Amino acid sequence: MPLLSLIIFVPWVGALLLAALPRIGDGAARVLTLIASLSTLALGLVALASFHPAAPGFQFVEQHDWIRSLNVHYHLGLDGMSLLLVLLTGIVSPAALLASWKQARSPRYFGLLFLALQGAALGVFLALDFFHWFIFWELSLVPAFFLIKLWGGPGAARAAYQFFIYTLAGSAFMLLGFAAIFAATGTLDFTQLARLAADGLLVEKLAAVSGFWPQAVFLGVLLGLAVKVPLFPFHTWLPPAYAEAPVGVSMFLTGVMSKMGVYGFLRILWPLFPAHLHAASGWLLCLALGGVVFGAFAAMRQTDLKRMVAYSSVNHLSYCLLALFAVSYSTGRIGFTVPASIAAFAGTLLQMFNHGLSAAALFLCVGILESRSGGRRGLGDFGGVRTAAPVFAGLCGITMFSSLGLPGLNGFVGEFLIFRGVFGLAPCTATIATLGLLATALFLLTFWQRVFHGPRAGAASREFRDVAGIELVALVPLVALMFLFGVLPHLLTNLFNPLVTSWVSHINPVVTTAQLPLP
Amino acid sequence: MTAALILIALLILGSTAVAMSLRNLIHSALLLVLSWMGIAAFYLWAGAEFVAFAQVLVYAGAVSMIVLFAVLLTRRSRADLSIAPASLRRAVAGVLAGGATAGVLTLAVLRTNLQIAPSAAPTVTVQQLGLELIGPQVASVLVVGVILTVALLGAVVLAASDRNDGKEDAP
Amino acid sequence: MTLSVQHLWLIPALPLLAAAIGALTPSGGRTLAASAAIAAMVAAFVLSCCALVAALADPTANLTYNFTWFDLGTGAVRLGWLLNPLTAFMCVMVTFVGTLIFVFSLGYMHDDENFTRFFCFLSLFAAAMLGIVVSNSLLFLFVSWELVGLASYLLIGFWFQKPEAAAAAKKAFITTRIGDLGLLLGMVWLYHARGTLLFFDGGAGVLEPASLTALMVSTLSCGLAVSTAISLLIFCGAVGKSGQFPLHVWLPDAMEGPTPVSALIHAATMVAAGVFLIARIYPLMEADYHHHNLPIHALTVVAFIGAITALMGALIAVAQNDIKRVLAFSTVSQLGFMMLAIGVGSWVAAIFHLLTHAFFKALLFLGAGSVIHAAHHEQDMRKLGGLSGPMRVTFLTFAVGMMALAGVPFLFSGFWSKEAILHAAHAWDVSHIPLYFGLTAVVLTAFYMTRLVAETFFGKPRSHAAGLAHENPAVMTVPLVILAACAILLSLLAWPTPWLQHQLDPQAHTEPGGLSLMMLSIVLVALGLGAGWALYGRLLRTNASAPDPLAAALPRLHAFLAARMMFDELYAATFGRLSNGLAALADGLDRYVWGGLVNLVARLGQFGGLVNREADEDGLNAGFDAVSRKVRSVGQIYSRAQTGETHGYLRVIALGFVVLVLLVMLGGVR
Amino acid sequence: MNTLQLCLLISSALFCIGLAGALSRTNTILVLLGIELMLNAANLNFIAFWRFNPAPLPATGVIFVIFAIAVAAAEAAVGLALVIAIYRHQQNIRLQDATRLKG
Repeated sequence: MPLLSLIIFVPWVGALLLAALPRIGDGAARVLTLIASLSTLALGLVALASFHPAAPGFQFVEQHDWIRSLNVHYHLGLDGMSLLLVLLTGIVSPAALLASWKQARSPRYFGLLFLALQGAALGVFLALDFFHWFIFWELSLVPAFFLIKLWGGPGAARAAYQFFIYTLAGSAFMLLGFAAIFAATGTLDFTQLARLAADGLLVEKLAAVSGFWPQAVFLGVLLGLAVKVPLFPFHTWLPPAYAEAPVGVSMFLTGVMSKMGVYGFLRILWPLFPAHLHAASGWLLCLALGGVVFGAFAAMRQTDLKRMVAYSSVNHLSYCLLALFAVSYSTGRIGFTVPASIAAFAGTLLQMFNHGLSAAALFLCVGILESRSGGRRGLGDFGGVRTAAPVFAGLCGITMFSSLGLPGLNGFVGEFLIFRGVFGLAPCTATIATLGLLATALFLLTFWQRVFHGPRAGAASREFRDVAGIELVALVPLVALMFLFGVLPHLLTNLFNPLVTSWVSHINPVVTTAQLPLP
Repeated sequence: MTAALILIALLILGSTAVAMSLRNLIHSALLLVLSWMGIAAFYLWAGAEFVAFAQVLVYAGAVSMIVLFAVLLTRRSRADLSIAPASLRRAVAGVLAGGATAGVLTLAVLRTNLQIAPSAAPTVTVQQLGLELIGPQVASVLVVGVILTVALLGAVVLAASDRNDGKEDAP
Repeated sequence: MTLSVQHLWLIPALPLLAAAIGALTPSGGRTLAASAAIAAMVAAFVLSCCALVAALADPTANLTYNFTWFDLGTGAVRLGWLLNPLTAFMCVMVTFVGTLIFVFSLGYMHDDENFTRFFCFLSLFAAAMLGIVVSNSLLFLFVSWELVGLASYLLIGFWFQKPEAAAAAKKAFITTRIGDLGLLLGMVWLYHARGTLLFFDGGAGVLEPASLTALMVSTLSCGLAVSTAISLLIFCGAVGKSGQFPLHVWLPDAMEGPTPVSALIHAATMVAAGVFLIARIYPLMEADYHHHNLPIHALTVVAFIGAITALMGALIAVAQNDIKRVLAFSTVSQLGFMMLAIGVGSWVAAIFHLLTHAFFKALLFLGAGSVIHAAHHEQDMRKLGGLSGPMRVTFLTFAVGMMALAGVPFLFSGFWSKEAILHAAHAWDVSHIPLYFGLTAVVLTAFYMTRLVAETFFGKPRSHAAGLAHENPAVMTVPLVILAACAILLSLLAWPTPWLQHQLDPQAHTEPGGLSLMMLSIVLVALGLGAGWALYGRLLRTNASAPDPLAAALPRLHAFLAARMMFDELYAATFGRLSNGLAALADGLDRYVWGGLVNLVARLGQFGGLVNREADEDGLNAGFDAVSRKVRSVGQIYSRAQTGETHGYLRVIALGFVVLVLLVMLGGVR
Repeated sequence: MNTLQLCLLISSALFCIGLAGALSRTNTILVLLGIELMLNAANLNFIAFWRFNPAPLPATGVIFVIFAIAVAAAEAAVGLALVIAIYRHQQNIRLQDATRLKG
């Protein structure tokens, strides 16, 4: 059974069905969308059941000739990292749909675009050939653009254009980079390219064309991924896009799409250009640190709750990059140790997953607030919500503390491992990065205090419904998973332990001894 | 061998030339059927039986029927069937162009040193053809199938009578 | 009956279970939530006693049970439980005091609409604290540590409708988190250096000799031993949690929570955690002590921070009017004493003081709560007064607590634990400054406690609420009586034989406490008591607005102390402004610099388009227009050939073909 | 002159007859038939070359002719449908009258 193809294409089939049924009722369209979206979780669990973490390489591989003249294969594969992200998509997408359940305006088109987006994201996580990887990567932009523009808030059009153009510009550089790689090596398969890179042949072949090419290609790919993650200071598209998007789309954007960039870093940039990454990692480390610190402090300053959560996303994702760059930075230097690198990578993967859960849930909470206040979501538009809606306050509080990295909830383990790794590899960086932790606590607690505590004010001074029904169905599983993965992180770590170990064992110190200066 | 070829050639060329110059459209069409049969005979002579049968089926059978239908559908009276050849100028110009082309082609054929196979005619069985068609040529077969379908649909759409056509297209 | 170390997790698990029950109980299920919480605490107390029996069977042994939490790469992250006398004594104290506070809360919170949630949070608080105590891993300790922070946040902000309570909760969380960041870094460093965070692991733990030697031997570029650096970082956590200078600012504000919470925070759980942590990792703190080439020793820092805190807390307490705030600053001061004790090398004295302090501080807070409850939430002691009559039990028990805290000799436990600390400080060979600070604090403690009792209980009621006060029901007074009894009986642990000392640390040499020092401290206590009585007992204020005699004598100093030495203002002016500035900077960078850059690029693109258009219109297009007009006219000529006549086309094609073939044949174009 | 050349000459003649017919007649149907004849002439060439090729590829010419016949049939169908459409439009099928598409 072509499991991975099913995972990717079932949402698209759902989208096609919706497209083919123009007279479908609103309710039926919603249910159909939800079922198609839930398929990812179901199939992801099937993959989980027969997944062997200890087996090396990719599993459930599907490889077929596609365009023989271009040496393009239809190549799908799944390893621990992909599985983690597929499961995350499976969890976040239905929750996002449920969050947008009350979406009044044409749920059929909404569902159609959403499913297209979901399938594209899954394709990015499973594709192993740049050709269709890039197709999926770009295809994910189109539905996201329309979802933001058509269903978003008042500033949505501008935000959507900014999002689209910015990320498209980034990926254009990446495309050029890969065109160069193809011209030099004749293949676009990630595994083959990684093997070439491990033997040092990739850079050699690129350099054979022109001495400037390896650097240019590296920078192009880096730029494309950095915009997507986003790496500070390429993040300015993110806050408006996340803030203006409808709540479900914000959840998907932050929960799944922001992982695509980190995934790209781990799947493409790092395996293909270890030496260049190493050479640039000093600067990149500073940028990631900037994201950690500035992201958190900028969030402190926001009065729009969604923008605040969006900045917290910048902060949290920068931790992932911080860990990766720290490993890259220290390879071949004195500070390098295997356990620290393993911890850094494991922390990155955990953080990717956990941030997906927490940030999506946080957006959901803000969305619920927004729905109660008639679309307003300023820090000053609320007060004393905890009195009015205690259950909601409790669930939102758990989400908030999870995002803040409280032990016992999911966020902690990842952040601890990242700090443990980064401290072992680049101690000063880790020390400065704790500022980010502090600022995160500051702005989240400020949010909590202003919105939930104090006397009832603003929107909460009128009638204010507690969470119920669909909202509860969307929020409670996320919260339950926060507890689950906070207490039992081995459910996740067992999936990628061998993978992470092999990554670290394949770090080739010889590659990094050649100090390649950036142009 | 050659004699048979010359006979076939005479049949083809003669019937065609007459068909092209007759006034009566029905007669022309019927003579063309004869010409197509002659071509089929040529195929048989050359050893391509399958093509010969296809020629008979498609041209002598199908195309001729369509032609006849078209002729019958596009006339208003019996007089329409006989069509005078166009102006002499046009006819002369046409024959001149055809003759020039013929001269050029004949020259080209005669001046080119063409080697021919000493051996007997290559044989190709229908089975071989079928294997070839669904094997290496399957994509082309599919494309041709699509073309035929589209052509059929297009023909139906074009020919389907629509009462409002005249009004809409009126300038 | 004993409790084996494998089952030690039951002690924190029971309150945690009760917390879960409380969380899931609807607000109507008061009885269920409260009974679950109290039953869990009682059960945990019984288990703790069993654990104590097990631990005392061999006081030198560190019984451990370690297990894998999750695999990481090829290794594993391991946690564990540790049972030794320190654990056991702490468990017993926390569960015992906790139980009494829980019972007291039954009465105190009786009218609160969020009764069930209160017990849920209390149980969580106790569970987290017990988690700290039983942990054999710094990681699990940290986990529980943060949960303590969470529980304190929830409880301090329990009356979250009050903006002050919400702000105080946030302040407590943030301030302690600043310290926790140090702890996190220290922990991460320790993990990195040793590859494990288990305290005891059959020779491989971080508190065992091999590890200590390794940590002590390696030094940083600045000359500091790694162990010193790690110790100091971990100490940051304790500074935050235990309200040490300079992170003590959250503790007085934490009074915004309900009084039983204050009792729990100040006596048994939160602030004790910091002292406990330092006592737990004492071998690590002490590792650099005998290494003389180092610029600084971790314990020295601890001792001075403790001494400063002890003196500062006592000084500020003198000028506070809120009954709970006085007690809060006295807690700060006493915690300073404990840190001082650890710093001068006697963690046993610190733990002894921690235990006795837990009892009498719980007693004092609950007594204050009793007063506040009776006086309809009037906390300003200038408006109280004359409560000794109507509130007999509260008064007597409170007096016991006050004398224990002030260190009235012989009968009260506080005296013995404080003596132990002073003796240790006296024996410290580095400096005597901590001793002098401590002695000053002793005088001040006796002074402000006398003032507190005198103003609250003596004289006439100075407000309507105080006049209506009457004794509380038994559910609130019985815990007071029990705690008062304990505050006295705990003296037996130290006298006539230093039993506790032997149990905790059998190898420790017991200092033959100089009699002169004991006499000195007795004199000082008497001095404090006398001064307090002279200023506040004899000249009882007659109404609430009468000026404070001390304020009249030293107005500026008093105002400074009353404003809590302006720490809040200082922090607001420095760190607060710094972080706001950083936030504004980050936001501004985003909005104007990065966003501006992006917009600039976009504008440049637009501008390019504009320039292009203009240039096109005037320059290029004019030429193009001319050319294209030409082309158009030529095209019109040529288009005449496009007659639409099919024959014509066909003819041209045929002739073209002929010409082409002729060209090829005749011209020899190949 | 060998047999192959003879065949080519025959097909050339057929082609030219078709061409002359298509050029000189005004009836659209006859023009179409002329074009069909030209196609047939091309087919004759295919078969001839296939038949007399010194190193014949198996069935290539035959396959080509089969496809050509298929396409020619499609063309005939569409062409005659067009004729009918034109007729309906301008009430005759004189080719020189159908010049509405001129540029």
